[in-house]
Amino acid sequence: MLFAEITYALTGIGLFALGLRGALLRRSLLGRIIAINVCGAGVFMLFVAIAYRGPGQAPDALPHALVLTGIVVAVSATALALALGRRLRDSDHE
Amino acid sequence: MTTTTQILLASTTLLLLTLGIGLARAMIGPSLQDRMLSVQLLGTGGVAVLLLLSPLLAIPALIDVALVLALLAAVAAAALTRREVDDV
Amino acid sequence: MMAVQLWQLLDLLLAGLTLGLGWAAVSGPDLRRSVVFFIAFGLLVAVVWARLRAPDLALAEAAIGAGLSGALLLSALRDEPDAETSDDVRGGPVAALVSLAGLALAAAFAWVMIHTLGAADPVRLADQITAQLPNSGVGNPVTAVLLNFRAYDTLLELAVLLAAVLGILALGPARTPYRAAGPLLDGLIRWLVPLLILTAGYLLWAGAHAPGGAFQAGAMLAAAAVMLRLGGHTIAGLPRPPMQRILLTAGIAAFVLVGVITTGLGLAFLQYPGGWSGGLILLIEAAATLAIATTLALAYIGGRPAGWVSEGSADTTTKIGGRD
Amino acid sequence: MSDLIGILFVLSGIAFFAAGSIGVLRLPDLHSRLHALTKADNLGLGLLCAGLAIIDGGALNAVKLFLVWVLVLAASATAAHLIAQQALRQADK
Repeated sequence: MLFAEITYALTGIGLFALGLRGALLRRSLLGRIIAINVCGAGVFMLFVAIAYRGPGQAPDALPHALVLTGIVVAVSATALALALGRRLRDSDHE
Repeated sequence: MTTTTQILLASTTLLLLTLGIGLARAMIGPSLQDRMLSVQLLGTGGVAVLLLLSPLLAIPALIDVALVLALLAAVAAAALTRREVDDV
Repeated sequence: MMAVQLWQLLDLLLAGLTLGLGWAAVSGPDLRRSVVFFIAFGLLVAVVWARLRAPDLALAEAAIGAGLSGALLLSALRDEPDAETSDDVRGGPVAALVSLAGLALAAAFAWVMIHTLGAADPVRLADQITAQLPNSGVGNPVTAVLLNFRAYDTLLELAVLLAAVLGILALGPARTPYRAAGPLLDGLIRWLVPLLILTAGYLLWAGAHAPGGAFQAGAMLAAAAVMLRLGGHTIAGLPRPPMQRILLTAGIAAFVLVGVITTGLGLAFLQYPGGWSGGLILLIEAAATLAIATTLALAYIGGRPAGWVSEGSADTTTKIGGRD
Repeated sequence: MSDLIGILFVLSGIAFFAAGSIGVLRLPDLHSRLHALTKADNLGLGLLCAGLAIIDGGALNAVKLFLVWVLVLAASATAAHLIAQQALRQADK
């Protein structure tokens, strides 16, 4: 096990837990969306940490490809969630 | 590892420490603009860290990443300072 | 050895800063503060990807995590009536309980992870990727996975993006546009937008042999769209709606077209004929870049731009849940 | 020898970054903090880029490093102006 692998994998887990806590405890939709994004970044970090194989070694490209698509999907899902939230508020005000 | 690389590595670590100090301003605030300028510092600092990591990790493409980060930090700054509908 | 300890110190610092910014982004109460910290968090995560030898991800994160997501949240924040004063975080015993449960969950995950990683050398697909890379038509392993080995997944991922943007378009009209830019911002837009487009082209071309590719290039084009919209351009530089529809589906169309042709040639779906891989991948990537850029730009606008309204759309039936 | 010169450049760049960060943290008001940020950081990055270009020795990378610096210089000058402008606008309200 590599020091960097463990450090960033633990950071990823920490971010996941932080994001989860925020998503559960925040009241506003926007705050929750930010929290879920932090949560997702934690998962991505765990993946990339496990793909890391040490200095001078090419890392595992498969988790990188997964995370790359994940980043793009996450931003699209964020945009969809924000659009849903706006729609909900508009119908509340009517 | 050559002495040059070691010094570059130490510089990168020092730079991260410096950025941590700058981020304290983001935590303190008090105004939103104070936080923004702290993020601006992190943007420039992030570019610098990427440039230093490029020779350290022997990944030339990290210079491209630094270029992209510099461009997007400008986009973020424009978005940050332009929130309100009546902004001029 | 001195260098090893320095690397460890660097890793601890970078990890600590990332956790600190993540914590600041999720803890309230001020939403604007959270968004600013989230942007800073994205910047730092891009540096982490670089540190972990993932330049492809660092490029995408620099464009999306630090740029697009932040701009998106900021433009949503404009609609938020009382972003500054909202008492946004629950406290009391429930909060303590949730925090404890989160801590326990993290500890359990950490325990499982350390035991799994320590157990044995895992079977890695990386060796197969390295072995097959010369046959893939490209030199960048991440591009090879996305556009060749697992092209099927990427096709379906483009379908997911299309579904998301269709949802956004169905939910309502675009957000209020920004006013025309002042001279300062206008000056920035004048040189930044052409550079963003130029970089997008470079990343698309470079993606075959170096870090880059359709996702990064698409995100850069979308960033150009964001800049134009911030400067007062209502539809963010996008073409007319009929063309938008074509662009949105361009990636999937290129994938399916190539897939159908390869099937017609007696090969498997998306099994590129020998020698053609590089060219076909570039063709699909170019189409995917335009599709991803249009998707992200429309996602940023947050709804239907003018010209999308058609009969029976949600504009004429504003209340889905009936009268009140 | 060229490595030594490069290292000197890099280290002085880091010193400017440190000065900028401390300025951002310690100076009393927003506008002087902005001043500290733009001056120190851009000079810091410039010295760092110059140092790295000397150590690297390649012409292409030198051009790229210079480009990165010019970009950050232009972008952060505008950003600092925008931040200051926004602060003034909010003070007027």
